Amino acid sequence: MAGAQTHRLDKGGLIDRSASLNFRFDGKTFSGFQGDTLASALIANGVKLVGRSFKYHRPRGILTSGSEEPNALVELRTGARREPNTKATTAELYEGLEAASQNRWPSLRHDVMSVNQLFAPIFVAGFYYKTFMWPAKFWEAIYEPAIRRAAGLGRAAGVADPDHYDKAWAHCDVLIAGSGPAGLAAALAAGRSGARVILCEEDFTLGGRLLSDGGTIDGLPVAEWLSRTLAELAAMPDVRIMTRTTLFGVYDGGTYGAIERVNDHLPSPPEHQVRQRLWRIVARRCVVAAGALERPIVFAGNDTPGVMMASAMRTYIARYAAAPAKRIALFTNNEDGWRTVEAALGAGLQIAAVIDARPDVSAAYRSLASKGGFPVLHGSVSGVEGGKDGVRKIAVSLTGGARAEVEADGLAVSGGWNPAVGLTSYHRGRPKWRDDIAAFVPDGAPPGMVAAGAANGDFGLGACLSQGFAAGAAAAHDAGHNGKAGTAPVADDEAFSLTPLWHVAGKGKAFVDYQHDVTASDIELAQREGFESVEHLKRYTTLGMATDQGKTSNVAGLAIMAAVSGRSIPETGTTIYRPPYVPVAIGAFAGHHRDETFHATRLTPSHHWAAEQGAVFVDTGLWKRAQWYPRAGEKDWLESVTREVKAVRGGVGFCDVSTLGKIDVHGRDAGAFLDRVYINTFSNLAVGKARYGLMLREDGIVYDDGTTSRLAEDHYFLTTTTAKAGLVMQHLEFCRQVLFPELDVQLTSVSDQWAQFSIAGPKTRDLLKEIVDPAEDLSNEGFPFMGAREVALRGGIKARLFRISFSGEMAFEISVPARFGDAMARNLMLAGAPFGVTPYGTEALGVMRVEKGHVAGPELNGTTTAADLGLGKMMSTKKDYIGRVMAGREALVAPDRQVVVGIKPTDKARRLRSGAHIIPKGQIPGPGNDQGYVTSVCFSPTLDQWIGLGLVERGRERIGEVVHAHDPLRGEDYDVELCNPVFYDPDGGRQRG
Amino acid sequence: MKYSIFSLARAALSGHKNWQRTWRDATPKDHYDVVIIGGGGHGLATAWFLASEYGIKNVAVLEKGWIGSGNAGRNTTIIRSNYGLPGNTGFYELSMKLWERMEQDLNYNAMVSQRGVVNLYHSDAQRDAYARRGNTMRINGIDAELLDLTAVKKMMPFLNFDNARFPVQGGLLQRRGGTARHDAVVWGYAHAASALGVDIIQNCEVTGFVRDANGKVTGVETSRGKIGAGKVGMAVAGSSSRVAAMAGLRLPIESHVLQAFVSEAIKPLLPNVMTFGAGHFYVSQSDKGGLVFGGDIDGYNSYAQRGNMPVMEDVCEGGMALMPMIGRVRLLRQWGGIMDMSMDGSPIIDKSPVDGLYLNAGWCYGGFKATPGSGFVFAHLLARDTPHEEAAKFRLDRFRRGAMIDEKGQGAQPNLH
Amino acid sequence: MRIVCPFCGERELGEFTYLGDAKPVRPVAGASEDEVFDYVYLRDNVAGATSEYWYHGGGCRAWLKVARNTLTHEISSVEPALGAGAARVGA
Amino acid sequence: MADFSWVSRSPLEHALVTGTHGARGVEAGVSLTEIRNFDLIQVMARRGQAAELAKAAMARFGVAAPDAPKAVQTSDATLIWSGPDQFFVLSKGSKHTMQTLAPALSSPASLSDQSHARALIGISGSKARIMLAKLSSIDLHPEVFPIGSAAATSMDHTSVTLWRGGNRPDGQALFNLLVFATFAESLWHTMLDAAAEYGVDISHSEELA
Repeated sequence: MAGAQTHRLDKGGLIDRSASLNFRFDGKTFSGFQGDTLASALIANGVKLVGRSFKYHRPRGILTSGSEEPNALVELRTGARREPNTKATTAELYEGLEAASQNRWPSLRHDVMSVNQLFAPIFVAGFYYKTFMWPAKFWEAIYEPAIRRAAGLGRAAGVADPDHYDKAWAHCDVLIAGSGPAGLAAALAAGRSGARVILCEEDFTLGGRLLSDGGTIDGLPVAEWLSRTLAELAAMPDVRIMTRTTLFGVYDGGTYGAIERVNDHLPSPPEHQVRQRLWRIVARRCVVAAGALERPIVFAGNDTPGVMMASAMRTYIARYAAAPAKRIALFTNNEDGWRTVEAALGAGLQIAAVIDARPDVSAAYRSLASKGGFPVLHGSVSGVEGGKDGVRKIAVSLTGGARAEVEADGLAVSGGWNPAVGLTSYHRGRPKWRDDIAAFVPDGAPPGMVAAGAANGDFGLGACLSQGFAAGAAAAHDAGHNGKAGTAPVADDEAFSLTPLWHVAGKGKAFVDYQHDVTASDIELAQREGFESVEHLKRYTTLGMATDQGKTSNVAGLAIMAAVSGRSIPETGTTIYRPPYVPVAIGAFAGHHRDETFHATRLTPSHHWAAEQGAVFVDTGLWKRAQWYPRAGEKDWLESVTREVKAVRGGVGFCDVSTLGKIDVHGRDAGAFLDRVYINTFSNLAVGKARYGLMLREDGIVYDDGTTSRLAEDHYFLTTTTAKAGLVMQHLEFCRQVLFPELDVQLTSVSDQWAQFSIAGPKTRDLLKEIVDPAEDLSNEGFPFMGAREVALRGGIKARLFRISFSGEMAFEISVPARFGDAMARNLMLAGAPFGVTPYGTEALGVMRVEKGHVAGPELNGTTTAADLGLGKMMSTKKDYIGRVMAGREALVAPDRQVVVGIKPTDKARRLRSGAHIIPKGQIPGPGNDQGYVTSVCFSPTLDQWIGLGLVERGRERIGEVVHAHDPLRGEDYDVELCNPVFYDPDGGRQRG
Repeated sequence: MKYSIFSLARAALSGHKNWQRTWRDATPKDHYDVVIIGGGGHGLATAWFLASEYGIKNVAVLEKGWIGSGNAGRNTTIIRSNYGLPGNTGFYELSMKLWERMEQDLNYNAMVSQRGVVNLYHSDAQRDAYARRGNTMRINGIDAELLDLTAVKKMMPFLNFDNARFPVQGGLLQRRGGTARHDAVVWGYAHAASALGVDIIQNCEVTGFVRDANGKVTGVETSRGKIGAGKVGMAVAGSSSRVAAMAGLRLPIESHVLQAFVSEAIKPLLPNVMTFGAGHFYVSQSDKGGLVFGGDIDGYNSYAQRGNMPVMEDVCEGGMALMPMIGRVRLLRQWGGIMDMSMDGSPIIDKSPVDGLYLNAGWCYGGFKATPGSGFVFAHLLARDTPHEEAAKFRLDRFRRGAMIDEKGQGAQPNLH
Repeated sequence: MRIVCPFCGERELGEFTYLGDAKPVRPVAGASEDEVFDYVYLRDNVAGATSEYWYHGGGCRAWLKVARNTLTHEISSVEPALGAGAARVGA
Repeated sequence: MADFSWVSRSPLEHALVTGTHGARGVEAGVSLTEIRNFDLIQVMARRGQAAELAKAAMARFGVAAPDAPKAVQTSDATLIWSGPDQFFVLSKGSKHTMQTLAPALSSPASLSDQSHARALIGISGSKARIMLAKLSSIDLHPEVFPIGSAAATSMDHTSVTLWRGGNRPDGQALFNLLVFATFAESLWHTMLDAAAEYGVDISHSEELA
């Protein structure tokens, strides 16, 4: 059974006392209520020690009540859902929640690594740069592993995240960050004006500080005003309120990033639902009403559990009815901190004392003190006595030098407030300093964005409402909406008098960055060593680099740096603010793009037929292509592929080649256009003919190749390689629209319109005769090599037939409209059955192209010229074309270039491997004699040995030379002969036959 | 001040009151033998090698902001020498060898951690390309291993082997690759160079070149006044075009934004550096515990030092595809640097067409790993007026001659390198 | 970044592909190696206002000339390339 | 020698399973209907021929072809803008084919048959817009994307043509999507994933409504 909620207040709070929830922290069971955060529930149970710090493993308690929390980080959930570094202050309580403290061993109370504190005199900022250098090998072996184990915070699950994420877009006129008084007022004004509004609130309840601080708006108690306002907003159809949603970044063109924690408040997401959703919000205007963060004061012992931000303390009391302490002292330098005293007294808690660093305290609070019977001490806290179990005693240096002690079990601290300037500064804006509040405020913002209320440095409730309202109305107006906004909500402004105080000198460690254990003396040391720039300071000490992104530490840190370096705070400046505003799960940025849905999948028209045949598929770009079709009894891929090759060479086979890019080139100037993009000429291609074409990039290097046919006077059908299909389309559109706009050319991708099959082998014509209308003449005369025309098929559909060959066999490629692709495969099987037709995959295709010496991807590698590929003769000298001039540069026409050549091991039993390098025979391999490499290999069933292509220095002059294939990666060295790359039917008789 | 465990212990006893500045805060003199523009890793390393290897100590490094404020301070800290083309291979290995002795050279712990770099492959074609590259490395005396699937599984059992869109088939491993603490590299060179007499001058922006009647550069105009120089070297990657324009030069370079990311610190999860071969993602884990990762450049010219969401998403998609265990790890910080993207993806270290002005530019996104090597060969060029043999192919005129060093084969399209 | 395609309206960055500076003009046929080299390789690489080619490949496939500031990413104007929408020019 | 049967197979034939998908016990928030039998011809004006094409199209269809991102309903076809100087003619199968359109349009325009290059999906339901917001970056608010709006855009990095047809009889908006055939199955699965939480009603129809 759960322990009693010893620190739960009897009444009040926005918790649902009828919904009790059990949870576990470090294995111990507690109970809380619906509406609690893990932090508030721990507080209600009297838990003070919740974590250990990064470097010194110091015991730490809860410091804040929001996403700026540096200390109270836990591993939330267990198993595959374990989430390290989760802020207890924002984690919503649910039934069965499990959390564990982190960065401690064996337990939170007894952490062995806390011995680090003993070495604290050595472990100062930057100490590791000065040591661990000897002996050099010890770094990876000894020092670094030890440092790595000690560092880090929580443990990641280490197994795949079982939850789903998605991403979505939203659009609005006015985007509002924050649902405090300024945000709600902005939403009211913008919504009433007729604008489309999205309001994002990171909390699960709307209201911001209104939920904790109370007050009166429009003469109504805050709670009542809040419910009326929310009802009014809910009634506006174009106002969308998103809770549990943090606006974390602003990108160009009014695009904002937000993270919605859709189901983090449940043990796991319901079926079909995501854990979190990433929003890309497009907004014409944005009102940042993200409020301000109360800042600590740096003093010795300020990290003792029980020391808490004053505003957080009253949040726990007022909103969660949980008492962080029963006898509370307040250390403040401003008027606002006193509100915690009011809240505590109102909840029946004891005030031990108020330590106020200001010379004066207002009369109202002075009388509150006398009524409450607690002293007001003018001075500063100089030390804290206590430990794991919290604060016991507080040492005070009184103004004038005397000392005092205060007994208390909790210390509320208020050093003033820092506007949340993150969002407004993410476009590398630097905020400006305002002396009256001793804080940085936004100085400009990304286009379309404005800060209002506390986020703009105006902390009073009245100011927040009026500023927020005005900002919302103006934003709506700018977005073109001029409906009646009505009047702004009205409230009084509280007094805010502050005397800046950053650091109280004293004995003992005084923390600036709690999580990273950066102390005031670390900052002094950094200054001494020349790391005076705030960026150097950050990097040298790690100040502000913890999971709270410096929200509680940065300003104090640079104020201390300013003091020790004799500069003003604005002169010292801030570091660059970087998104995201709160840490965001990597899974959310990925959305559904993981596992098999990482990228889209393209399927060929005959895919499901091939799958029925048991094809093995290979990923080629986004495509799944049939790689080979294994048959029962075949022992490996090589056996299957060899069978397929033999079947083609000896009979007939077919292969789906629909993945080739296909482009319709129309227009009066289509031929002239192609002449400019190909190195060879197409304007003189006869209708009904196909031609192989090669295109270069403008730098003279080969870009792509393919066969292009002329189907009509003003219509060419261009094919590209599978890999370059989209890029060639883009390139051709560039040529058409930018380079040669004077030409009449229209381009359309028809890649998906046509299912295209290569049918190859000596019995191709026999097969085709079965399937093509008998009226079509397929004879060598009626349909010669490189012919291309439309034909009718039996059964009444039309196809395009191209007499082209990649395999070197008598071959055709046939195209049918894609929805007939599946039927085509089945019909080819049917028609070819008498001839032993064999479907073949990309491997067999590859084998035959290597046998035939055709270049492909490994040779078209972005560094080869047409001449390197043996295609230099195709380069027309009679016309201008893309890449012509640059192709003539001296190094691209040098005689010692690596060019395509055939390669075969002298030992026929030897396997050749791609990536082996070519070294002259008898030489020791070295950079000076590395003459090229093997680009493509295959086992050639035709030659009964491994063969390949390579790029070899002066290769074509060296046909017949025996060289060395050097493959140290695989421990192989063997002799190979450089040979004609066309291993098979070099005269081309078979494809023309 | 010599750093050692003893000096640290002594300092601890005195409350660390006796530490001196890591580098002297110099005020500019009227004239230096060599002025280096750019107080990043490359500029400072150049200065140190000029002083330590070439005996040229009357050197100033001018930095417009704080040292290391450019790409030296915003990168993903990876070091490796796994390049495949002549020109790059030897140079990056020279650099790797200098990394291996850096800390002893500089008396500064830059946390050079040789914990291995694995480039994963997902197709036969990619394997073949890595085989080619790995063999080039071996031929050049560089360590390289081709891992099969079993070896990858053993080394990185947490990758997605079960239901990946593009299953991992293996990888190319360079065990000597790894990471280094980027800021410490800058501070280490500053520390050591300053000790040899080099003036490191921060908050000193170069606003123009001083030229004599023949057009020779004889100094620089700066925000802290005119500074004379025997030679001026620029090492301002990201801003090379801007600085070169002051001398009337146009370069084969575009400036692009590259984003990088770090997660919250977590206990050790990733043993080595790895790159995904089927998407844009590479990652390592810092000693502090954060996953440091990145992907492709945003793809458009930019000096804004910040990027946009599509690339951020693309990178995280790659990460999740490769290892879905990082789904619940949170991205903590995102930043962007300006890359000097050259027209072939390889750097330029050469005399410029303007007498007296020397270029060190075009590092694309590979500048960090090159830091010591770049400093070494640039110092050589500045001292001897001839290129170091390992940088002999990084000439500016290689584009005109057609002798590009194009590892990716993308041609004169910088955003594709 | 969002680009207002003159044909489609405002669209998100992911629909577009960047090519580069729109200032260099492809030399006419017969130009020297030096001229073409300049066109292919040398860039002003301006920090500030530039004009660039972008391709709306994820949309209407128009090539666009985008006036953009490389320091701020702000876009001041977008116009179609000469041959995008060429059906409307005089034949 | 048997005549071969040429069974037309939709790119979604394998993936599409009629019935319900995703969340149960709720009224399906998204309805997905594949239309299988249609003709789709891309019409691209030749250089300088925009005015002639407009005239020819008016003569052929009785309405002006769209010259902005719109979809125009004619008595027997939908004309959908697909880019500068071009539009699609979508009709019931065999209604407007290459053969029937060429005489009227091929002088001022080039025609390209895309009937097999796309899958056509109708998307409706009370959650259609919110589901589409997961896939589409464009603003589908009724005032921004009213009936007759069209867009050449991308979903999940895949090029699509999206337009809003007339409302369904129950008053709900209907979005029509043309997706490249080889991407169709992949995008279909993505769409089902996106829609699962709302409950999906899946069907197909041979004929264009």
